Amino acid sequence: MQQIENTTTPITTATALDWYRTMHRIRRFDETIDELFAQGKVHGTTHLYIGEEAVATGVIATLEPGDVITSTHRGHGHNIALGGDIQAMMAELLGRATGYCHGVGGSMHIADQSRGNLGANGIVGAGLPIAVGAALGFAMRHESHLVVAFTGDGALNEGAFHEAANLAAIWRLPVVFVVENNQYGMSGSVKEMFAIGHLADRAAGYGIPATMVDGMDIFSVWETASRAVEAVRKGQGPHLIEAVTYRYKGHSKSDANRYRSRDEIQQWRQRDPIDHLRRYLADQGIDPTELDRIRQEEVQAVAQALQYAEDSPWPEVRMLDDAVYALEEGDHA
Amino acid sequence: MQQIENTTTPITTATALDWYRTMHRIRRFDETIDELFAQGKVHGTTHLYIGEEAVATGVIATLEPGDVITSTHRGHGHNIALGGDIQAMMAELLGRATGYCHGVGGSMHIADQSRGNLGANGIVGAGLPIAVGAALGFAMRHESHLVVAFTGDGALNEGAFHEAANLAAIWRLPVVFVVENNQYGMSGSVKEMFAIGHLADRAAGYGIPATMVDGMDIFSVWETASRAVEAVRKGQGPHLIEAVTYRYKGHSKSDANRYRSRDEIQQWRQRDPIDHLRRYLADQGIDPTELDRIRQEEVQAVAQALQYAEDSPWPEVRMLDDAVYALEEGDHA
Amino acid sequence: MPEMTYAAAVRSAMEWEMAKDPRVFVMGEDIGVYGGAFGVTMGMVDRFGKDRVRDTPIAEEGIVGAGIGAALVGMRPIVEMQFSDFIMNAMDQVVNQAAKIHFMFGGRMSVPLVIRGPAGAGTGAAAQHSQSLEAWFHHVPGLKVVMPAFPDDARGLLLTAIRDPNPVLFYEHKLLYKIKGEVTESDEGVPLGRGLIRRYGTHATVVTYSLMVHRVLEAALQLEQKGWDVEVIDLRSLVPMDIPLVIESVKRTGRLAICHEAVGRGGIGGEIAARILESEAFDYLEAPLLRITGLNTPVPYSPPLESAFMPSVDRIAQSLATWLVHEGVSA
Amino acid sequence: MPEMTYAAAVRSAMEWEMAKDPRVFVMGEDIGVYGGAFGVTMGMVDRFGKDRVRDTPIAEEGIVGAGIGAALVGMRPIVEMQFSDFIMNAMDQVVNQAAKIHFMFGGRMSVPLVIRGPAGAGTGAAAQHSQSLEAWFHHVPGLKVVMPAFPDDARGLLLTAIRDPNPVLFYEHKLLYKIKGEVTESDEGVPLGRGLIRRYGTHATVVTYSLMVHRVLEAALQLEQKGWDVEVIDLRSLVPMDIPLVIESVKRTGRLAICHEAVGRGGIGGEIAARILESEAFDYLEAPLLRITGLNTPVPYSPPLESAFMPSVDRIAQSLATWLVHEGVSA
Ligand SMILES: Cc1ncc(C[n+]2csc(CCOP(=O)(O)OP(=O)(O)O)c2C)c(N)n1
Ligand SMILES: Cc1ncc(C[n+]2csc(CCOP(=O)(O)OP(=O)(O)O)c2C)c(N)n1
Ligand SMILES: [Mg+2]
Ligand SMILES: [Mg+2]
Repeated sequence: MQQIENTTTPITTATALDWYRTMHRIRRFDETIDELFAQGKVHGTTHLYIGEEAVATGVIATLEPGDVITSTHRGHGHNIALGGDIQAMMAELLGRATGYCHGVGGSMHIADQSRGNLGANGIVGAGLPIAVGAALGFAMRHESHLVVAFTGDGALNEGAFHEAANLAAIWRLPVVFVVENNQYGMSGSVKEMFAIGHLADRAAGYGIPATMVDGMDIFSVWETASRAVEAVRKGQGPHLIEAVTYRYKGHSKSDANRYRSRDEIQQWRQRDPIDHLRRYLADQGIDPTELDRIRQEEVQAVAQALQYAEDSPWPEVRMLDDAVYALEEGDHA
Repeated sequence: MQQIENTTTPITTATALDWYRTMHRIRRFDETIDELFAQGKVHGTTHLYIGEEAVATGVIATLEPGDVITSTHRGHGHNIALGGDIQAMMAELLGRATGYCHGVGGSMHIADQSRGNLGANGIVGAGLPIAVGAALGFAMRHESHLVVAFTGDGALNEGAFHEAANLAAIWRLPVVFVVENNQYGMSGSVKEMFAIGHLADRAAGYGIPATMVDGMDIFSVWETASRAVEAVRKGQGPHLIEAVTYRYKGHSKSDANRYRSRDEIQQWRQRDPIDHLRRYLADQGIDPTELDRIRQEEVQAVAQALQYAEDSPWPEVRMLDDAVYALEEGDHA
Repeated sequence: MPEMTYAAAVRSAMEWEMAKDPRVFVMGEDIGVYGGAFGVTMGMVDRFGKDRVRDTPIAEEGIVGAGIGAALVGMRPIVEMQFSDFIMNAMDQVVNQAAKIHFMFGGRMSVPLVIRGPAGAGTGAAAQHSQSLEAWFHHVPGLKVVMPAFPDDARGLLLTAIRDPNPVLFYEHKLLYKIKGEVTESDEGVPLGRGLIRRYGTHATVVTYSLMVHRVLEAALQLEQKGWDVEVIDLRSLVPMDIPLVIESVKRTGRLAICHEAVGRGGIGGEIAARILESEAFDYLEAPLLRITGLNTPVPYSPPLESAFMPSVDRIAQSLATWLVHEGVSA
Repeated sequence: MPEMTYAAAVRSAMEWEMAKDPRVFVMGEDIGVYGGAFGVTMGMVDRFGKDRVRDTPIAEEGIVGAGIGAALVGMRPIVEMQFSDFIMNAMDQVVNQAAKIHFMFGGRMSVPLVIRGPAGAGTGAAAQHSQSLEAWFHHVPGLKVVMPAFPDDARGLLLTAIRDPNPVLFYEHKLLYKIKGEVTESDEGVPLGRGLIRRYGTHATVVTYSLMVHRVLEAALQLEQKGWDVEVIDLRSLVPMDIPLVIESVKRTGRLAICHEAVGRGGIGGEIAARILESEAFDYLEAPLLRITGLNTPVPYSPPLESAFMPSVDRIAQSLATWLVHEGVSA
């Protein structure tokens, strides 16, 4: 297992500004969702990506058209980083007909196949074998696409991870497993739920190379992911990245945070990934007002998305009649 | 991962003779089953332990009263090594009312709770979480018993293994996982189904210490198991043993052995675990006729068991009426 | 008698047995300090410690299997599925192991294990967190299935389930957790396999269980306004199921309706219908069967869709009314 | 038309589609050189190579999930469960993923996946290797379920299943693999959702599928000797199910019997009964329902017990005769 930290990388300022924008979009989107729940405007539950923005943003920046991802219950950030449509996302969260899934899916079931998102998943770990299957499809067709399988730390203890990892390894499939180690699976601390020092240590048991990276530093994430993606695309088989990160908010809307301390949260917040990138950009001589403007634009964009969603119609009940079985294969959007 | 081979051990001749007897009993029992199938006298299927006798015999020799095991589809050897009743086993295989399970279970469902066998299992890997639970029970009651969880190599790729291993590790439970690596899971070679050099390498991913051992050499098996059992009983948490062995016969009764060569089988047969022990005993000055006598006694005992089984009545259909639900907890034999 | 919520009643049963019987313990995801996703185990870890109120990794197959193993060596585990849907990850352990061990090993072993957790829709949790899967398990010999509708039954049936030497699936409906009722904190369990007539009536028998008991009773009040009097049976446990009670009732009313939230196709309504159709009650049947059930779709997220999925009081009342009118039952 | 076994017919359908459509491939445990536990895929690896006839580790959840993922990127995988019982290890992938993906994501994706394998008892494989679990899956919206009884249907229905954009469970009965029948090796699939009247009769309708079709037909011959004429419907696919055909038949015969091997309690017989009881056929029903099913036990090992578990020709004939006599149907 290698460990990479804060390496200097050949990132252009334009790219870094893009990331800055994406991370703000993710954060603002999820802050807005948080508020909506607090106001009782959304039903169901949701899992916010706030604090973890550098992971999705940095990893997805390394992908090429045709690559795909599988996402998780904490999936808004992944879809936004992929360039997903925040209006359709917001509408989905509000259960509207204009949502990604016409309101059928909600927060945990957003997918955007057109951009390579094979789907968020309400079942912990369940996306991993699916990711492996997508990679198998690419490999069988001799395409050079690869799959990024996002997963939480907690999901690593599900049998699904195990079976997926082994399949990917023995068939040398183009999968990058990205473990978003945010220290907890709901209330279960990685310290209690694993008897190993680093989650990345688990990969060796499958013959999968692994790298641990500071998930609060988008440059490290990007660099690590780039190397992994390069190796995987060359046909060297799967790779596992453990991105060490933190979720600022409760696990879901109903979390009282009884299992961790305010102090701990505070300490991690001091390593905020957006602040980190902002400092870098400032060092590069970018005017702070320019950075504020970007943030402001994203605040606006999310507000517009919310407006769009609120103005959107509810789905009609009769849409359910034909919604269960596909009539033909593929995209029926 | 440590590797132990052929260490000299403080085994008394009496003990070694016991092992010799047990290994012959196992072999003769399964040879008899093989013949019965060939003759069409048994229906269903069966998985023979021939070639792997040193593993069950050596490992189980290290156990104490109160310890328990979980067994597999290839479980005859485990139950015999535990001192199980071969009459009741044979009767079970023949589907008779006098069988361990009154004929309800057959080859894949032999259990003998009174001797600590929590059950063979027709589902690959399924015994492993059960083993962990038994160990949890012991630990919660502060008993010093431990659990040996037998498993095949193929089973290591099931999610059940993964979840069981992690639970045992984080709760430091008294479980010894004994991987009977007989090179194949049905037709799947470990070389193709794993991307790691040794199966024991997988244990580190859970924080479980592991040892690899020559499973054709009962002394090595016994010594390795003794050390593992000692550590586990001291509360040091689980241990994994990979016993490298080989099954001489087909996977089950319907195997044409298309996936391996005669040569390979022949080479392994030359390392026969019973021959190995016999040579040792001969070196210790045991008269070969004494050894032949032991073998002969076991041949006889198995023949008697077969006679017993064949003379036993079939179960009555009405026994099914009350067979599904327990009326009270525990042993209802 | 103290009033308590359904969730508190479930907790009360667990605490009662744990205080009394050292073999009983609970394990599951986030049941310790977190108190469980629905707060059912809240505070229990403070009283009984982390050993007996055991947080587990996210590994349903592992923890159900561990429950079985612990049961086999003499413990009486209660395993919580955080959402009952997640039992799919443990299906082999539940069905091939827990349910069959007693039978398969010739009666030599038993598996006194309770698997409990929240079922059902209505909270916007969408397709993978809202299912009612009881039909699967009532099809599996060796399992018992319990689905109480009221706090007192929740407590009494859970006491009995914990004491049962067999594996019992105990489903709590998410929307019931907050309802309140009087509950006696006694040692007396409610026997499995006894339904209750929650309301007497003459025009039809409506068989139901869990959350739908409440909705059917409300619908029955609406019908009463219109002059119809339906009898409402709360099955309480599905395996064993109190079919004699249903037969008796149908013989009196001549009409059978069944209401459950689970998907209609292949739901437990079919089994109930078949049991009646093959019984002596057949001769008393004056009308076709009426099933009022969840739609034949996964559970959708959006509030109007999710509401449409579940039988609502209005849908139930309207379906019953239409049926009774069609059958010419004069109100 | 060539005669071929049921197993060969299944193979023929796979080979046909694989030759025609490069997206189709098979994966499963020991399906390559070994040829599958029941020889169904024998020789296929020689023709199509290890890539498209892919041996997998023992990891049902992984391989079903991999099938889903491959389907999502445009492949058409066929996943073999070595014994259909093992699908329990993949339940989440089948039910929470494959079945729901199309619906849950608003119709944007589809999962053209076939999961096939041997079901049923009769080979002495005991409780964990002999189950008939179709009732579970017909309760899951989003899945289709097919259970052919004859080689030609096996081939034709499998062609259709592979071409279907939805996940299809395709159950082959172990005891059918060796039966022979005439099979046209054409490109024409058999549509899902169309039952067949395998025998016309007037005294009762017997609805069945899979292995039991054969036993019911034999039993019908026995009854014929005694002067009774029963109609036998082979459903062929359970989802979609040809209920109109059953309704029509029951309207003619006035009596409904259902025969399946699966455990009776909660079996598919309940759903069929309910569908009839709630249909216009209700008014034509002259007799109580008769269900002839597997016992309400796990499948036992010993030959006399296993035989008793499964409906035999004699049990079927006797049950039908007793029922007809009881109902005063003159032979
Ligand atoms: C199979 C399954 N078990 C449990 C849950 C409930 N649950 C949802 S998210 C979660 C925690 C997941 O932890 P992790 O994988 O670390 O992801 P994180 O939430 O930290 O991003 C749990 C227990 C679930 N959705 N699916
Ligand atoms: C869940 C499950 N999948 C597949 C099988 C079929 N099967 C029975 S034994 C076996 C091979 C097991 O291999 P291994 O664990 O190495 O044990 P061995 O037979 O070599 O002793 C297979 C595939 C099964 N019984 N259960
Ligand atoms: Mg986490
Ligand atoms: Mg093996």
